[in-house]
Amino acid sequence: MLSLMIFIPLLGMLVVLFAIRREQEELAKRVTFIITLIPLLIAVFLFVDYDRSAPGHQYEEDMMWIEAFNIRYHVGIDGLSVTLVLLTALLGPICVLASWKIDKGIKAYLALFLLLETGMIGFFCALDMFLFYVFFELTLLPMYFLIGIWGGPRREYAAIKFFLYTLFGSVLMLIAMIAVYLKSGTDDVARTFDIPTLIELAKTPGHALADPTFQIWAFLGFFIGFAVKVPIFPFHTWLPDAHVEAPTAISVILAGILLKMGTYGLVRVNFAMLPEGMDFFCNGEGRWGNSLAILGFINIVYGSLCALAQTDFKKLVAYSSIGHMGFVLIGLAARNESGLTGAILQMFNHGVISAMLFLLVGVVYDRAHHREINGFGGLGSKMPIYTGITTLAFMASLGLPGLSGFVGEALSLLGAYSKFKVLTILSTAGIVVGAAYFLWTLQRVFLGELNPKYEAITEINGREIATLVPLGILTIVLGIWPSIAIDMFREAVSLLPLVQ
Amino acid sequence: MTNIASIPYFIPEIVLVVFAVVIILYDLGSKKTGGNGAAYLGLIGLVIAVITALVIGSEDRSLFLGMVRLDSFAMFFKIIISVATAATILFSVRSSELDPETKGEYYALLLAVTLGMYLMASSTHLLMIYLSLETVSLTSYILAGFLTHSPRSSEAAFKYITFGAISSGTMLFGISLLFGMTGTGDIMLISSKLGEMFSQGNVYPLAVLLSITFILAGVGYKIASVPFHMWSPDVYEGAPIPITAFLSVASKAAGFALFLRLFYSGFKSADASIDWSMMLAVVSALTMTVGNLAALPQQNVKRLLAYSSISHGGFLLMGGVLLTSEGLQAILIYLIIYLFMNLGAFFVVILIANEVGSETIDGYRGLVSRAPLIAVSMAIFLFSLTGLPPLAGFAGKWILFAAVIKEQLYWLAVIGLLNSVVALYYYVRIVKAMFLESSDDTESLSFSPGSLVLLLIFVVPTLLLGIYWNPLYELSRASLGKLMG
Amino acid sequence: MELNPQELVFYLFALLTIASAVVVVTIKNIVYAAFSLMVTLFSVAGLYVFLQADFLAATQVIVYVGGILVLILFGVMMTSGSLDLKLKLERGQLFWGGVVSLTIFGLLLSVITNTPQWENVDIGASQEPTTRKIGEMIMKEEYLLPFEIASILLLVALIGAALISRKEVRDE
Amino acid sequence: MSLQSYLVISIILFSLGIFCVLTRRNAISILMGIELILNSCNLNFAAFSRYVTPPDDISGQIIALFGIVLAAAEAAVFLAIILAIYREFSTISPDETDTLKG
Amino acid sequence: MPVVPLISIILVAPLAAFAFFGLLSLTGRNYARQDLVSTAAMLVAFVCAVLLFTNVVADPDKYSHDGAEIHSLTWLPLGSVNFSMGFLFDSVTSVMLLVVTIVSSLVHIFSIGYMHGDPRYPRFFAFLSLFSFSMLFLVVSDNLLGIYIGWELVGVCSYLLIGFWFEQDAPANACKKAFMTTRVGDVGMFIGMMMLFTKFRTLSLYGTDGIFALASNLTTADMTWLSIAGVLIFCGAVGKSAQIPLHTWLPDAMEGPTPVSALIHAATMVAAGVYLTARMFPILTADSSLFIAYVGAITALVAATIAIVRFDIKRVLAYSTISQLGYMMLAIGAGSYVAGLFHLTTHAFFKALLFLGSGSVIHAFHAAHHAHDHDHEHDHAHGDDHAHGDNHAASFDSFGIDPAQDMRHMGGLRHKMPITFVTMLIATLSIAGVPYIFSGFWSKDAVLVEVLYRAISWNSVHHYILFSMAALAAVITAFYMFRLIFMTFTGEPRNQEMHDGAHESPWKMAIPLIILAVLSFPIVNKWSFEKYVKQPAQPHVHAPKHATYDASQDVLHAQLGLSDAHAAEDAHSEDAHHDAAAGHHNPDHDKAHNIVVPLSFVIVIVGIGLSALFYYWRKISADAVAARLRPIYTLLWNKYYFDELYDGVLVALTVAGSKVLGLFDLRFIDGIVNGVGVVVQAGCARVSGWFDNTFVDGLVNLVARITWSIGGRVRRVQTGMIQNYLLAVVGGVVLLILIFRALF
Repeated sequence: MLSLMIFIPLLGMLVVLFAIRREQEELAKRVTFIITLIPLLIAVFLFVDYDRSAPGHQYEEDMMWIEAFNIRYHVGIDGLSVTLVLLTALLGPICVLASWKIDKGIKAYLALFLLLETGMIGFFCALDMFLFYVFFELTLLPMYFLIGIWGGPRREYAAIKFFLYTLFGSVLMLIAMIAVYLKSGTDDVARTFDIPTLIELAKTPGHALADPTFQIWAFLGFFIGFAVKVPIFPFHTWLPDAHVEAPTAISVILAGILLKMGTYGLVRVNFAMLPEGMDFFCNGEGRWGNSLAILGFINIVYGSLCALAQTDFKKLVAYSSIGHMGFVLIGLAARNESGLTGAILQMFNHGVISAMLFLLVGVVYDRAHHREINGFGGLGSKMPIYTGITTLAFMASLGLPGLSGFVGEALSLLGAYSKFKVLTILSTAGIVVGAAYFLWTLQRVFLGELNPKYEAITEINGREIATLVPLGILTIVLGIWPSIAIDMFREAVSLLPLVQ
Repeated sequence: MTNIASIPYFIPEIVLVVFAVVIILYDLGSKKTGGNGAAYLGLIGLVIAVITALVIGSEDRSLFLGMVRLDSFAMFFKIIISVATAATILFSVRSSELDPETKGEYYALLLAVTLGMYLMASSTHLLMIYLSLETVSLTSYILAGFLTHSPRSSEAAFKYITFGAISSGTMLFGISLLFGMTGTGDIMLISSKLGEMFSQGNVYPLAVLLSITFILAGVGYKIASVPFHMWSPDVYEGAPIPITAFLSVASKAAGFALFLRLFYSGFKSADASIDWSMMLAVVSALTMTVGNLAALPQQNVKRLLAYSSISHGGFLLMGGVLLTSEGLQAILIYLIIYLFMNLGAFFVVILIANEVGSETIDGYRGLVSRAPLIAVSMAIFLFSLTGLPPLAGFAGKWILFAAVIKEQLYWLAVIGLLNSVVALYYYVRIVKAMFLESSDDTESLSFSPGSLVLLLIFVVPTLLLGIYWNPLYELSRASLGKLMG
Repeated sequence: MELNPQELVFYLFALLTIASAVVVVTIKNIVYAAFSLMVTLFSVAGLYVFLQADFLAATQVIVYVGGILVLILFGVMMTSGSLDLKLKLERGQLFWGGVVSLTIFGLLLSVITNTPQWENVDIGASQEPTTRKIGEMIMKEEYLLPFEIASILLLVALIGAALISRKEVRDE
Repeated sequence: MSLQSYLVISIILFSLGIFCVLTRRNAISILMGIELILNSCNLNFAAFSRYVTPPDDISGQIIALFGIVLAAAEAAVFLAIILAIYREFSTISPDETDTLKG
Repeated sequence: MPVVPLISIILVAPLAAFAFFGLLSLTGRNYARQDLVSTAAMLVAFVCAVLLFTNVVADPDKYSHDGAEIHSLTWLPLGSVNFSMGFLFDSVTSVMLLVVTIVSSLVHIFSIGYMHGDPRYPRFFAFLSLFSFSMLFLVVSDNLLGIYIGWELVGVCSYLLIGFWFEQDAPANACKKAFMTTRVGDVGMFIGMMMLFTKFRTLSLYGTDGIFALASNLTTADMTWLSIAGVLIFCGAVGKSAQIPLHTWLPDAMEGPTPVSALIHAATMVAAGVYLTARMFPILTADSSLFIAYVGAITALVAATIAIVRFDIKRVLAYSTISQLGYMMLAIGAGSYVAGLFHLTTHAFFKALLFLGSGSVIHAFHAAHHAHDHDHEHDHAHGDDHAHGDNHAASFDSFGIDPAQDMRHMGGLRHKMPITFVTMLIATLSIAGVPYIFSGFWSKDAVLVEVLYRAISWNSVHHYILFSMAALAAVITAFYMFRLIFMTFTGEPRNQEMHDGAHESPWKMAIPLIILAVLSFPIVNKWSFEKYVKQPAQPHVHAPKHATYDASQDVLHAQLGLSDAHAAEDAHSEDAHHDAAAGHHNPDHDKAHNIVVPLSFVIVIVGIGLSALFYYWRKISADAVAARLRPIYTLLWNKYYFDELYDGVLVALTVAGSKVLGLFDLRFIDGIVNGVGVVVQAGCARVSGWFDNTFVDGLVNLVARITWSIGGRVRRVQTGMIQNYLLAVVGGVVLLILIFRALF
């Protein structure tokens, strides 16, 4: 089941590449759309069928891959991954729809997109560390090309920057990963990459993996790898560039999924597997005890302030992502139920909301061919539906209760407050600033007198609405009844080494 | 084993010599007709040599009264070298650089250099080592300067030979000192003598250090490690592209074979007083860093790949640092993978040089629209060279780093991996030119089906070995044989 | 200090070797350098005689003086067309070259004086002329393979040198 | 006439050879430097053969013999290449054959 | 009557009305009669609210205690910690439901007339519905999280409705300012919630493991903590109820349509802050109570003084609202929950009436305006008078005020608009506190009595001061409210053109006025209110004379106090606030009452008399007094420079920051004028944006550049000259040897 979901896009890539002629652009788009629906169906099925009360992984598939290093093809999902898989699968068809207007080399675009989807779904399903890393890296290549070929004017710079940053992070992660592998056994006792096994070993007193010093270093290695992806200050500067230059659908994927890969990794590896390392950086004591929370705080405030300074619509949204990922971090740092639940929920919700935001930016960019916030004005009267949806998305993003963004943020902060009082209070500044930049943007773009240049601007069309509505519904539904999501991963959270 | 008894086990080498001579004779006879007969003869010779080698097997034997050794380690390298030579022959056939009139000698020389490399992989006597090294070197000088009417080629040959002569002279001096201390040229005996000397304290460590470092100069220049690397960018740039490919792969592989044999079975016993590991680690770190940094600003793709191959030499050396079987295995595996990806990249360079007539990055602009298959293949090779999963380069990198980290050389691993980030940057410059930029010239390029098939021969392993590389591991373990004692 | 004639001759050769080598390295005129090299090579051959390596000495004279030196002189002549034979010396390179060479010399001196294997070695008994023995070792014993390989090497060098020189012929 | 006296000559030759190779601005002089180096090596082998190895073991001498042969081969190729250089660049100064760099 | 279904209907009805609109909009169409949908929904809600009220009437004993009936279910089950959501039903809720549904229904009806012809007519009603839903949700929530959710939702609705006419800059600015300012307060509230949650592991208020029960067990050691938490929660109320210093948004919010001002910015949303403070009553400590009381009193006085000099009819009312909200806060801070809520209720009706009345006037004037072919939209595009920062007399002219709202254009309207005049007069009499006949008297009297009673019984200087401020504010209130009436309805028309065009509003607008006028009489009277609403215990407030804190008594109190307020009263009969709820048999209380009632007469007479002297009989020239008292007048005119203070600090900061950065930009100054708060953040943000680009990115780029330049250097080593290479080789060998010789 999982393998099917992972590799169908890959198969689809081959179909698109080899079975469709270059001229048949419409066909290619339709085929891709249908292909991306399959993982979505599977993901929905998994979401429904997943046994919420059982802890641990389900739908596992496990077989030997590379015997020499005891590398296995081991996939499985728990509640945490299933939500993210669902998000990925959902954004798949939406992004294909959002890419409908691309006119240059659509076949290659779609093929790369499908490859990307395989990487992302695979990453969330992988239970073997090696496999995990392979999928992690697998997303790099298509992303590079997707930004680099189909991006904006500074696409080359943005693409290589993204690539270099991520690779930088992942090589450190590679070292940590190898070290963990080597420590997991000896020449006599088989070593392993199996994540569940490693988690158990790391808890076993006296085992080499449980050594705090080792865990701290390993933690750092993994952390930097994921931090670049999240991105955590000061590794974040690739993000505004990449987001701004990427085509709309790719920004959606970047913000919606790729950033989550970082935080997912933090939960899966740093949190679950390296509790001692985590403890060192999050226990609130000693020189390093506040590190993670401080980073979260910086992300929140710094990202928000930067967002406020932007005049490029897309860049603003990009920086807002940095801010919002800060809530995830600070929630993780809290290491308690509400913090962690909040963090995970925020991951999912931010995926949905930021996807909406980027889609919305794309809509207006398609019409006005620029994104300068000050260059609009008064669009509210010409594009009421668009304005309405944007307002919804903005409100969700600035954490309006009743919409999904709030629950994650609030839980993260509630959880964090019990550990890091001052930092959490300072972080709430992000809530105010968040409101400030969104409202200011709303004002500059939609309110006020209509900019005469846009007298003839057209309202959002059906296809675009179709990409936004599912996300909007999710935003509202999860805002009202977040338990739908929380039920999924409550057991998964309870298995993590929580500290009350 | 006596001389006469050894001959049956020496058939592959003899085959090479015979075919070299046959090619020259054939060439004399068919001077006017041109064609690629000589090339195919060379290929046949190689195939026969490999087949006979496989038939003979790799049971551990010392041949010619201890001059050379037939073991699985040598066998491994012989096959690698043969594949590289075969590829070079095929490349040469498709290269428009070479003068068809002198192709006969060219292929004969290629077989001769292959013979030299075979011997490098199997020599166990200092004299044989020097001889085989010189055979390879002299032939390489000639091959590098093979192009008529090309100042670059002549300059390359000149620099190569000057550099090579000094290095091998230094090496010979080192050999003489070692001979003077131990009274023998057999590296096994040297090993035991050195061990004896060190254990008795009857030794002047500087003398050992100095002589081995001098010998390292000869080996280091073959594998282009810092500070013996400086010839390689110039020579790679000036030499005909097939030869560049050949030098970057086969010559390097042979150099590593020699290096490993010397250090693993010869000098290891001198380990007691001198931290070879540290020395090699420093050299390795320097090599990859220098190679990568210098590659950054290059515009000429050949030169860029030259620097990249220097840095890959550094990577490989990292495995040699450890003096453990994991490290050795990693080198062997990396070599196989490197063989495919690097040769593949050079083949693309040849094709582009033929069709576009340019060796600079600018010549690759917009390649994806002109020749998508070539561009995609090149991207695969380059990303594999960077070491990105799921390409073969990653598997190689992975095994190497696993070995390094196992020995707790974290600093080396960090340097190595940071280097791979730097490497990404310059590889991506080519990718960028191919995919992200557009050229004024948009007509699509056509390539012969043969070229494309040949390209696939390199692409497929680069992809497959990234996904499943267990067999490589098994093969490398088998190839280590008794080398580690 | 009493010197026996044998030693006197030895030191004469030694001095000659070194002095002529110094000339090779320093003299500006390349033709003089070539001739000075000839003296060095002869003296080294003389030293071989003192080491009771008669065959080696003969080979040295024949191959070096008869072959290599002639080649070098040919080279000098053939490349003298536009080249001023005066050698240029560049200061930085000269300085660093000197430093490096001296350092190497120092290191090597330290090595030869300190290596225990080379201290107070007895000089072996006078040997038979070595020619026969060398022949046997090369043709029958362990040096057969190197001999064969060397012959291939020479062949390759021959072909190669011809090939590269032949370019010139085709040029015209 | 101890072993050391031969070795001293040898290392002086070697150092001079290195110096020659590094400093002379003429390809042929470089070749001469290389010959000095090779001679020093051969002298070493011959000396060790006489002093260190057993009297009936003359392998040192044989190695020196091979050294001479190889030197000859190398010199031949070297000179051929020098001629080629001269043809292309009209000079044999190593300083001026520097089109490949960077 | 079943509580849960009825509350559900109350919530669902307006929400459905909004959802109907929202879903339909996606197709690009609107239902033209959204007004009927929304109004019907509101009437349904009203009916349900009335039905629910019968429960209270039927069983006052049960429902008069706060948190009487709770129906909650788990909303966020996290495992060991759970967040629940639920309905709370008690007399306070019931009263609030009634108030909200009544006012909302009437505003809906009024809007049918008032908003007629607006291009976004359906949208207006949809937003009203959404607001009503949010407000009702806030009121019925049984836990802090739910209150917070409703809290923010009403904020958003307020944002949407203030900015309803977003094409003009003033509403666009005002809505943002409103949202931002209240959000600052909300963050405080959220921090307070975090504190409570961390301590008690729950956000539920009632029940044995609710916050109140757990908080009552706290000891003296925790009092500071609890005070801080209380003040932080109160911060939310400061923002929402426009208390000083976060009051500046409310006058600006008058840029919204007048019905919105009536509903949101007079009757309901701004009162939510009072409601919240009242709900949190049991955890207020002596310190936090005093803080609240002072904030309330200062707000009441300051806002009243500002109102004196306004000419914009809606702004006068806005400041009046702020002032009255201050009264409510004062009451709660002074320990009288009942008085606060009572004033809330009465105020909701008469202030809604005032706004609707003013809306009626504005409507009339707009109509007139249109008749004279003026484009009002253009004229009041710069309604935000503070933004210009002019404080000299010349600019006191009509500059910046919508002529249709400028009282100086009005006068003599009583004949033209009799219904409006009469109903507004009633409301004014009520707010001025004309004794006995009007509800406003009763509630204001209650507040004053309670404050004075605390002062007397605790002999507290603080409360004497608070009382004086409140009394003074009452005088001023009477003064400026009658100023409004006199300037608008009496005398001669000052702008004949507009006057001629004005006419009485249609019945759709008149009926709500009349109904509200009726409600401004003491229909809601003190005795009935006190019968149904009982004050909860405040375990941590003690009269100052109990200097030594008796912990054991406190525990007892806590155990009894929450289960049975009466028992608590017995246990602490000295605790004055219980007496207020129980009756008037306390001598101190009677004393206070005896002082306040006569005082009220004085207040009303002085206030109205002065006003009449100035504006009716015109015995004193207001301009002359203004000229005499120029500094004070200027101060008041500029609203104590609050906006300028905020802006000025920001300007200074921004300019300094910009200079440091060398990024000084004229647009900053323009930007600063655009709005409070946003600009300084923009300044900081630009700094950090710059920092991001220059420093963080720069650092990385620097690394890249260094790498690159090393690459270049390494490359330059490759000179192309072979002897350099040779030197490197030989030198390298030597170096290697030397290094390793040295090291090993």
